[in-house]
Amino acid sequence: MNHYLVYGLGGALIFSIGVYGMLARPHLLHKVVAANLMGSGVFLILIGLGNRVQGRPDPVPQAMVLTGIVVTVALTALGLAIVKRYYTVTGLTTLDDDPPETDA
Amino acid sequence: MSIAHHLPALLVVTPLAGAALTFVTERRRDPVVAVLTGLTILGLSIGLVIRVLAAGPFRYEIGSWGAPVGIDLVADGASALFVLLSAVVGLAVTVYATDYFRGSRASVCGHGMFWTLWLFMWTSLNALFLTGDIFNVYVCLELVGISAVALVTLNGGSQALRAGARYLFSSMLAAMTYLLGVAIVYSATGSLDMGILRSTLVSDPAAATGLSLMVAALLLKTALVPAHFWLPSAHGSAPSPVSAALSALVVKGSYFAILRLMISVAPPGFLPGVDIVLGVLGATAIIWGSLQALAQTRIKQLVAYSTVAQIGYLFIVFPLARAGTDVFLLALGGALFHAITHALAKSGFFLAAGSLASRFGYERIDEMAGAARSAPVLVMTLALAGVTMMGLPPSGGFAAKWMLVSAALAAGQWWWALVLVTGGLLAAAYMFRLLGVLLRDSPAALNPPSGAIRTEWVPLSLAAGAALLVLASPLVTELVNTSVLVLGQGVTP
Amino acid sequence: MMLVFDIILMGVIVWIALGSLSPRGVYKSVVMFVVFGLFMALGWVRLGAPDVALAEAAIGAGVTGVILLDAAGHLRQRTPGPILERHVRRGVAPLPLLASVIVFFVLALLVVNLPAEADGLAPLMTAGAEDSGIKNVVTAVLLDFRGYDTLLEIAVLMLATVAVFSLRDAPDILGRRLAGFAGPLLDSFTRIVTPFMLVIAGHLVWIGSSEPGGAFQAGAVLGAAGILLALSGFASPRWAGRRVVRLSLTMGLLVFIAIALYPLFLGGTLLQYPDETRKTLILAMETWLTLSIGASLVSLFIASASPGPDGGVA
Amino acid sequence: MSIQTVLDTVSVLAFIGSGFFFVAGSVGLVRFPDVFTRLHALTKADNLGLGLLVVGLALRSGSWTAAAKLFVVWLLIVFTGATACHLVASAARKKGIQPWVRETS
Repeated sequence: MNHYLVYGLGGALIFSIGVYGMLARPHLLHKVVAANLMGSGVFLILIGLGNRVQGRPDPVPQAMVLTGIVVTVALTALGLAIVKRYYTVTGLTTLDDDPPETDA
Repeated sequence: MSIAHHLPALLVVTPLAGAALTFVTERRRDPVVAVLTGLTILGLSIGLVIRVLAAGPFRYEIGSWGAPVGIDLVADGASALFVLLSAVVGLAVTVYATDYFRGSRASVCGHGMFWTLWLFMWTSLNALFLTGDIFNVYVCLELVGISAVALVTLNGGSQALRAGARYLFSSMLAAMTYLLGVAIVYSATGSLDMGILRSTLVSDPAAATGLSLMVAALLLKTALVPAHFWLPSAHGSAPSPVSAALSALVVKGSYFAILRLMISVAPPGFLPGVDIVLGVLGATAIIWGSLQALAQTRIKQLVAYSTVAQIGYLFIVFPLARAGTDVFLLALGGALFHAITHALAKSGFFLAAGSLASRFGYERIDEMAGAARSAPVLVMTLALAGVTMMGLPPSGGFAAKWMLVSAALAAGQWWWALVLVTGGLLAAAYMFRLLGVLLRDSPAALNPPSGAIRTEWVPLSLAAGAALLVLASPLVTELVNTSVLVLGQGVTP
Repeated sequence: MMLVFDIILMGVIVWIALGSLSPRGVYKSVVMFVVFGLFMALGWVRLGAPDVALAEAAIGAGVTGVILLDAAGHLRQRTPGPILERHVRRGVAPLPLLASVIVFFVLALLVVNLPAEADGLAPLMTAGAEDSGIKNVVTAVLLDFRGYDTLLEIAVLMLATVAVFSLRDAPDILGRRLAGFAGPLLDSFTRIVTPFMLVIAGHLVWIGSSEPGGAFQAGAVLGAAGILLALSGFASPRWAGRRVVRLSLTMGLLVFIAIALYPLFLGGTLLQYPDETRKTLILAMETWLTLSIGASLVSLFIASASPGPDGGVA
Repeated sequence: MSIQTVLDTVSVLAFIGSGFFFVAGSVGLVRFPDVFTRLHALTKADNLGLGLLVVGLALRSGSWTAAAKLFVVWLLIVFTGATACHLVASAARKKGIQPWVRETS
């Protein structure tokens, strides 16, 4: 059981924690954090499994993860902007209850 | 290397450059830049269709590194067809938007950004239709997702923001699951290019699970029934040119990615049972979506649920792939033909419904009685588009459904044909209900047409195009025969 | 021995991930998430991915942490209606728990019995990187072999910035001066550290082709410097004006498109840098990319930064 | 007792020292009553712990450039820590948090 399995399984665990957070937590900020956790989980699996050959890490998963990190920060920035705007307009921090009808 | 060879690259870079330019230039000149970019893309896409028909499908090696090391763009019949479709519908939406965002709406702070967001969406659609690399599909899906969410939340109202938030979280979930699938497939097979995957994939449970994860994520993006919860509110509360583009093009983008994965990448029998599941979900989408559309009281919600139903038709093609190549090609022709007619008819329908709603000032159907007398062109457009979506004989919609039904019967799976016919009847039900209200001869209080005449003839030309598309069916069948095959040995049973 | 360290590190990372979803408070979970990002950077170093460690620390923990903290601050600050945090459910929701346990078992099963010695595209890439003269293989893959991915990725970053612009309250928040935490200590700190950060950003771009570094990491450091200036009230974006800010945001993409199309006139395909000018072209592109990435990250912060009660950044 | 073993023993001692100060800082964070004393514990103990860590690493790195880089890193962190501590303390004061005072029994 060399170290790539530790990170691969850790990534799988973090991805499923992210799935739990996305489904179970109603607060929108928790959902954004959960999405980032899912992303980090996938990245861990990607680079973890890219290290199966000792001493020669595979550069392609690293390039994919670099692209993934930038895309995830873009998604998070948009998500937070929408959450804050929704809070300013309706005062709600979750999607469960219906907002008052205010079409700006 | 002739200019024609660079068409796929130019088709992605042109809208990208247009988007960057509209962000830098004066806001006044943005519509002009957008329309010019649209015209260039239309020309390039017509060139691509001619090139594919003449010289057959081809691969474009970016940086000429070749498949395993670099990324390849793939231009075959199906992708050329969808690129041309997005060019036609895109140009129509752009022309309509030049008026929609001109009047009082231009003051709303977000609307200045419409043109840049719209051209970014156009880039992502062309890139998604042309890419041959599964990780590149992920980046394109992100581009589509972010531009679509930004366009839905453009008016900033509480409904639009709520729909945008739900749309964003479902596309985040889909994107992460898709990337997980790519991670598993790459770790199992060691390659990212679709052509190489097709030739190296043999019955490998890990890669099969990865591929199923990717298809499942794309189902969420295509809003196939169990995963359609985000679509009605998103398409309903977006500005009408945006909802036209969403229903006509964005949903087809992720469907095309599923087509690539299921047909061009997975060899027959590699994903046991998945095609049946897709067929069953498609059938439930047709029935359930049409029933929901029947129950809607607002015109945009009705059209959005009709999209949920019409998407179902596209998934009937997967179980028919078991019945051999020629039956499958007939079914695929029917599905692509349906995708095109639905795109044209639905975008025309949404734009006309948007103009009508802005003329009335509200969207409740039963308060729009007697609209025909004072807005004849708009109601005629709605009727023409409705006829096509119902699939009544002379229209393109009929030809598509006819091809699908005959393929289903030829494959001996008659139950799909039954579902298709009931779907057509249900579509007729909710269309006639809407048209009945609009054609009632009670006086309707309409404010005078504020927009330019293009808010009327653009939707009309789209709906007319959808109806007359039956004339173009030989072109479609020809393109379909040159599609998907370039990636693998064809679909033998 | 190092295996024990890996297991402990992964245990800590998973523990912090659980902590970052604790239902108690949003602030607590945001802070835990930033700590999670930093430990992930440590994980990337252990996995032999220094480029990713740099990016994770700067972008994953840094910028994401800043905008999350800003959002958490905004959501607590003004509660217009009487709606408070009544949605905080204690305990564990059964259905999502079942879903995540199933997902974990499927993934664990997959990860464990994937072939042990597969090295994917590594040999091809390292061979290719030698003759292309870029010693850092990851930068070679990112900007040369799979440069098309990076082109679309820069489009994603710029698109997100435009999207956040289209959502903000004030029509032109960039024009408003951000009153930071006026204070002598922060001003002198900024005055000393900012040039230091600019030098580091330039250094990261320059060594990007041979050592861990490159446009994204340098852009993140540049973005951090910009956020620091914005927070300390130095960078009053009014001097930037609308056009300069937009130009700096798009120059990276425009230069990338120009360099991508340039080979088409020499008979090559998209992004096929001619061999003799490959390094200079990539370096020129990386510098403009760094400027645009830095500008995008700063704009994402400023545009989404909610104006505090005194007009300053909350 | 070659120079190498001296360096190694000194660096190991430095590591032990830094470990001790880090632990002291964390205990301070947990045990101290209010935000000001906790800030005090954190910035003082952790900076010293990090300093010893840098000394240990510099001795083991064996090259002056690496030692210089480590020293600059330590300088930056000390500088950042001090500023951050000042900002948190002034924010706390603005919020009106009174420093903890021992009741004279």
